[in-house]
Amino acid sequence: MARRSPAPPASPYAPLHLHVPEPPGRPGRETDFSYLNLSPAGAVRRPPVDARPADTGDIVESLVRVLDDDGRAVGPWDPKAEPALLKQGLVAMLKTRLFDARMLVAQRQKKMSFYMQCLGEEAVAVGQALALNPDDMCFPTYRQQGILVARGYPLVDMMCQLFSNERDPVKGRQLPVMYTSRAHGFFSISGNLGTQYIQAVGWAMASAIKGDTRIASAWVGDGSTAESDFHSALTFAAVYRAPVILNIVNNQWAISSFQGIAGGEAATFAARGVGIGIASLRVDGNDFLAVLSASRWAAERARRGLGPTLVEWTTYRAGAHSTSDDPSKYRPADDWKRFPLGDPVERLKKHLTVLGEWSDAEHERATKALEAEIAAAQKEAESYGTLASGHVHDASTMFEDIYKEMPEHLARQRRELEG
Amino acid sequence: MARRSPAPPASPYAPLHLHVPEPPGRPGRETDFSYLNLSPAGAVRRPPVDARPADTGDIVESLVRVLDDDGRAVGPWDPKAEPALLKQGLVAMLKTRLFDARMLVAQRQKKMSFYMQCLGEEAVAVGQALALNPDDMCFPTYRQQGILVARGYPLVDMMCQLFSNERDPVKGRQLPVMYTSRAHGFFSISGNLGTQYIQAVGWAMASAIKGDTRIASAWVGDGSTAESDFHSALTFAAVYRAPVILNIVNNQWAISSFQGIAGGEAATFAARGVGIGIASLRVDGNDFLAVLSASRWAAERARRGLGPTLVEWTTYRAGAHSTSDDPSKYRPADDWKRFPLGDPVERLKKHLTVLGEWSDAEHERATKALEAEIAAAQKEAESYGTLASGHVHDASTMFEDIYKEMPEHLARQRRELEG
Amino acid sequence: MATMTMIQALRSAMDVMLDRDESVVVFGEDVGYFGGVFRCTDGLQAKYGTSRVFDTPIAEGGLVGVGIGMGAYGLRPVVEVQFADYIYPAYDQIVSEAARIRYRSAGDFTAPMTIRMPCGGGIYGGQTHSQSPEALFTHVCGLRTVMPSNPYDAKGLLIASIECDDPVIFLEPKRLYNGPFDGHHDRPVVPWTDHPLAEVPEGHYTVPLESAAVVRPGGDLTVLAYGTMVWVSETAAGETGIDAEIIDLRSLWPLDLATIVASVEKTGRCVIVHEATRTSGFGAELAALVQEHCFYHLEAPIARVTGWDTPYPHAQEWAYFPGPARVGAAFRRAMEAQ
Amino acid sequence: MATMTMIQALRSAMDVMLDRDESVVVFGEDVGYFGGVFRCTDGLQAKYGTSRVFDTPIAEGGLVGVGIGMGAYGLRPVVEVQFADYIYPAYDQIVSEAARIRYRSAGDFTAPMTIRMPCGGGIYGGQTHSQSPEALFTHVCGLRTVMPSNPYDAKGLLIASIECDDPVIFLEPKRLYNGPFDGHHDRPVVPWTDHPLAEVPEGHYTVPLESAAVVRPGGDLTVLAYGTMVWVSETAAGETGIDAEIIDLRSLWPLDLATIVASVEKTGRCVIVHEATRTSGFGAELAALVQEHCFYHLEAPIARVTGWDTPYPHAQEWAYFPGPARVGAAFRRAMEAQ
Ligand SMILES: Cc1ncc(C[n+]2csc(CCOP(=O)(O)OP(=O)(O)O)c2C)c(N)n1
Ligand SMILES: Cc1ncc(C[n+]2csc(CCOP(=O)(O)OP(=O)(O)O)c2C)c(N)n1
Ligand SMILES: [Mg+2]
Ligand SMILES: [Mg+2]
Repeated sequence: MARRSPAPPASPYAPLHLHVPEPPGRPGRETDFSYLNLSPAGAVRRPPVDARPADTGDIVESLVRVLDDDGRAVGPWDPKAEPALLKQGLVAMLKTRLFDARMLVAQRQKKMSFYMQCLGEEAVAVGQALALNPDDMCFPTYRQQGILVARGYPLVDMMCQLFSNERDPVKGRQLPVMYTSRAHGFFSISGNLGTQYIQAVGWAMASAIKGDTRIASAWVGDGSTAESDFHSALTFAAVYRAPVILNIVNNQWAISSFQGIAGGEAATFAARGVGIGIASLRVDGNDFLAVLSASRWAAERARRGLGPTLVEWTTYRAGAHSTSDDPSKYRPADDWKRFPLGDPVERLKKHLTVLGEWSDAEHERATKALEAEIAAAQKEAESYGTLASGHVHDASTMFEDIYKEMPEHLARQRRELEG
Repeated sequence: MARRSPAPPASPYAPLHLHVPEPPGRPGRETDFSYLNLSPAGAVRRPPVDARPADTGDIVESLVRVLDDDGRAVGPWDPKAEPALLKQGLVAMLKTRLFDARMLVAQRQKKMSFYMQCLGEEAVAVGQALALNPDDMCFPTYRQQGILVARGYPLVDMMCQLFSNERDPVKGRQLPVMYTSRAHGFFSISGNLGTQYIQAVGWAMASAIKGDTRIASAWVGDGSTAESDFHSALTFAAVYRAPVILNIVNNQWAISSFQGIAGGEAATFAARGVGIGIASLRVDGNDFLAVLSASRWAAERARRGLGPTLVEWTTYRAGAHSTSDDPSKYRPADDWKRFPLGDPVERLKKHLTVLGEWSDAEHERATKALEAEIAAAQKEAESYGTLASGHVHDASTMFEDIYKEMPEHLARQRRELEG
Repeated sequence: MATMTMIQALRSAMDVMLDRDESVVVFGEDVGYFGGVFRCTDGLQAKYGTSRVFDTPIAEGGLVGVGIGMGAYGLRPVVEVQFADYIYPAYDQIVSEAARIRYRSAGDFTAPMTIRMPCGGGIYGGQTHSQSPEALFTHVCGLRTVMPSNPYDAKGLLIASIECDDPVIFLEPKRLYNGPFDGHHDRPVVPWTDHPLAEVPEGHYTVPLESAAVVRPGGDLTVLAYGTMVWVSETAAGETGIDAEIIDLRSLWPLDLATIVASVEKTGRCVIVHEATRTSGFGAELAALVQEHCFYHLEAPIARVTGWDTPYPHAQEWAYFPGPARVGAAFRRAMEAQ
Repeated sequence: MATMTMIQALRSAMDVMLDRDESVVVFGEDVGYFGGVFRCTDGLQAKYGTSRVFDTPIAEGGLVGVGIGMGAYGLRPVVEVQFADYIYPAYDQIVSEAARIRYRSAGDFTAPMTIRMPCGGGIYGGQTHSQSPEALFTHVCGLRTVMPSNPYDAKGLLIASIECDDPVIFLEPKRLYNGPFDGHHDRPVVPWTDHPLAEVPEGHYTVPLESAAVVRPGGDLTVLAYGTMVWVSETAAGETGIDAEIIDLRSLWPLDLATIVASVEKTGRCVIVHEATRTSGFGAELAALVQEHCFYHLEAPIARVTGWDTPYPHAQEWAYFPGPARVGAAFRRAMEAQ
């Protein structure tokens, strides 16, 4: 009894069909990574910081890279950073990774309800944090915990948020990983994708309105660029030349959907910026030196009143989307190992080793020390409770912070709850 | 008692400031139209219809034009159209203009509550209509009445909508100019800006899903490109290679705000398309031949399964935004006279005259005939009533068409109204 | 003191606040150079410069979104949405963000923003220039929703809203912009001139949020109304001769429930009047609250007189609008019930 | 007949309709290859191909917008929004477009689309994975809002929705996806297996829209509930021993008012239960309607047991959730009042 539609009218043209992008790899079928369209390290020019947006049109089609396969820094984007800064970056990346690993275990032990790691993407958040001033404001997604780590936000506070315990800075109101810290220039993470992108532009506009010198750093994932706030953000940033860095973390995946579904097949995400009059770069996000260097270029533009910069960071989501996800259902299991841009921690480690500033032994020592620090923090945090243990903020706190002052109807409802 | 904020912290950088785009002309100060960045007629190359989106990157920075100052068709975009078709276009444009003029008067006579003309922009709607098949679906804004006129929708029906009278096809529910006609491939106009753009993409996707050969034509103004549906439309069109023409009518103004406020200062609107992987053109919208030719190029791409095309039409809103607007408050009074791309009707008339296919006398005759036709239509339409005369659809019809079948609560409310 | 229309009163509120508080900024579509399609911001850009008063792209989600970011920075944005009917593209930023930022960050960040928008019908605006979406905001915890009915309240409530640290949805009944409106569309238009409620101080003052006004004391029944419907209810009271106690809610949510309860306990009858569509309109909440708090005092069912559950039509506008005849009939039915 | 979870029942409804009607298409974020984060569309792409079942960009406004355009073409799109909490970016397309296209074009164009979304809490989802936004849709004329509470209804209502020519908001209480839930979160999870309401025909059938179900007849008081709260209300009835007549509304709007009125006229008492925040929630409309239609039969104030007027918290989830204790207490208060 199927209803069949009538045949289309005769036409000299063949019937149309719907194109649905497919990833270049699926479980059981190895990914062909040639779509990434890589440039050799050092090959891409570095425009002057006062370049016109249209003059970055070639860069969005290539890939800014500094570290070559031998771990050497090459080309015009070499940030010529002090080894001390690079070591700081390496340690922050390592710390982020070890923290993630430990929290994943804690989640499996049901000490928290949920977790999201940033495995494989540590360089973008940490590298940019080290290129910014501490009072610049970041508007992150759930995958930039590296910013907090790099800026020295206490691990215990992070964990208290994760455990939703009595010292959770957001009082058990948000899912784990939804951090906030105004003091560390880290805007409250939203569960709704993309919303913070336009807010970052607003913060940057406010800074310009007030004649401040602070700038904003906005973050979004490849998948979330399809949301409408992405477009608002680019439009407002371009129109008012807002002092903001518009970061797109292209980790190739949005839960189960490949970046082609977000519109990465026909143009790079960086090209979106040029199309709306924003200077834009496409950068190897697993190359700490490239991240530092491109972030500095963008920050310098913003601070000199030259307007926004959009940066697409090419990286790879090495782990599951979240603890609720199972990526083996939709992509090859060994994808990350085959990802041509490798592991950001290993690459920076190699570079520092080549420079003679680091060694396996040093790495081992640092790892041990960080693990101990994290374990100690966890011990302390757990002493304030976990979701499982039920030591959480009192239920009555639920009625606070809805308004600045509690209106009568909420006071009444609180009494009703207390009963 | 003003609260002053503390001085920003010391910084090696100068204080930031907010850039707010200003139009290059204001009442009392002549517009400098050099910002339009015109190309000479015939100067811009015509890529093959299967060009890759990125290969149109140069065209969005120039301006496709066919008619030169002497009224001759030159260069690769010359559509080589039959004179009969051009005359059809000229008459449709003229008819649209005369219709607008007469309806403006009727509005001043309070026969309708509101009116919007398309003076100066007639070529884009009429030219595209003549490049499409009659069963292709248009998703217009309130300024594409030219499509209805070109497709032969009865003037009386248009007027009945305008007069909100007893034969108003939308039963008095919508403001004047909010036409609809599925039979003429003209989607119901929305009062909400931009919403139809993504719907057009959906219609085109449906056509592809069904293996049809019909395509969609989407319309939006320069100002409305800032709305989020514009971004959704470009994203979905690019991802699924939808058979759709994405038209942007850049008439330089959005009520009182100049196209720079919509983001036209740092990049052309056509560039948005290239940034997201859509083949894009920037075209003289007052050059009927260019409109016809570019529309055909875009339609051919769509019909051959090559995906969407975005076209920015450069034109000028010669009249007030609507009958509620007074443009002398925000732009020079003689702006249109000085607009370098002139008047589309005059330009096509000149071309046909140069070809020996038209003359002033012919023009005079056509004008008279059209005026008589419009007057007759108005007489008939007024015989069915006007808003002022109170001959409108019965109030009880208000409860119909909310749902396919009227639910109980609406039947109850209708009884309540009827008392 | 000066005589002001509602438009002038709103402009004066913004003027006062721009002058007093450097953190106040005003923006929206056409609000800068042109001064707004209803002229509410006329002259403010010339006075305070383009950094404090400016035009925005046509992107309601965008302008609310930047307002939230500015609030996080420490500014107090006052944004105009050209018509309430165009607020929906901003709905996500309002509901998911502005209303929740204080809560989800436990006070670390806030969004002290005022979102102004003309609402309501009566100007032949059709379905996209006539809506009253207040119920879509009163359901959202963390928001304040306010609607003035006269110039004095408009200025005082707008200043209170701008000074408030919570996000405020500020609805302006456009049919009242230039004069009170008794609900009889066929009678000559009356300007605000000489109306006592158009006597407005030039300087700073506030009308407190969460406070309703008893605009007509009476003993027969209680009328809950706001915006244009306050005037229509007064007309209906006059025309029916029923001694209605009319309460202008002014702040829809959070609400001055005490004033309502005291009145209904006195009169035992309650009629709710609003212009928005009925189902799940704010009148539903008012009816639920009144019967919860005054059940044993009620002598008649609480009645709602509202717009029909249809889009606001264009040609049939006055059949949709709950005018004095329908309101008066509801008064009479409420009095007859026992 | 087969035993199905709610997920399987929903999938079966889409399967049946994809098979019967070539104009049905299914899409949304992660619904294609992967089969949806809750697996509701698992296997459908493999069976019907990428032109009929596909992944979309993360753009809720976009996917509803293309759905409207497809509807105008003549398709019947069934779209999934990953969580009801993420519907707001699509709110403009739903309210200004889907709900009004038939009206504003006088039937020339329609939007026969079904928008599915998981709603409600109880899975520690926090403030952005727990919301119940039904009242934001019941206020919008032109929409139908539906919420099933068991696998049988889920399939029958979803088929009815897909076949319906009006746009339907189809809310799926995610806490019921894998089993009925008595409201006691500390007790072992119960699967749908062996539950009579999990007996679902494999083929085509419908549960009519606008029809409520009396899921527990009783004489003491009337309970109006939907979704998860139907189960919680049954628990409360059992635990209090009060002979409640529990009505599962199923179709929230348009509503089966007759069934409600008949019950309240019989019992004289009414308790309304929903998970959404209270103020301007759908319970307000129900309370307003019941007192309008049954005023003279009411022996006690109509009570509302709802989520508090706060965002859905994460750690304090069960203090927010209106569980059997709170519902039972409301039953008792309603019985005590006189
Ligand atoms: C508005 C909204 N829609 C959908 C979701 C559900 N969701 C959470 S994360 C995610 C994928 C995001 O992908 P991407 O932006 O690439 O970021 P990534 O996870 O890769 O870092 C989705 C669809 C959401 N949180 N908010
Ligand atoms: C969502 C929405 N926001 C605002 C408006 C009010 N408005 C109507 S037309 C208009 C200007 C549109 O300018 P543009 O897109 O350039 O089209 P044009 O009028 O120039 O043809 C505005 C702001 C609206 N109708 N809808
Ligand atoms: Mg991603
Ligand atoms: Mg325009």
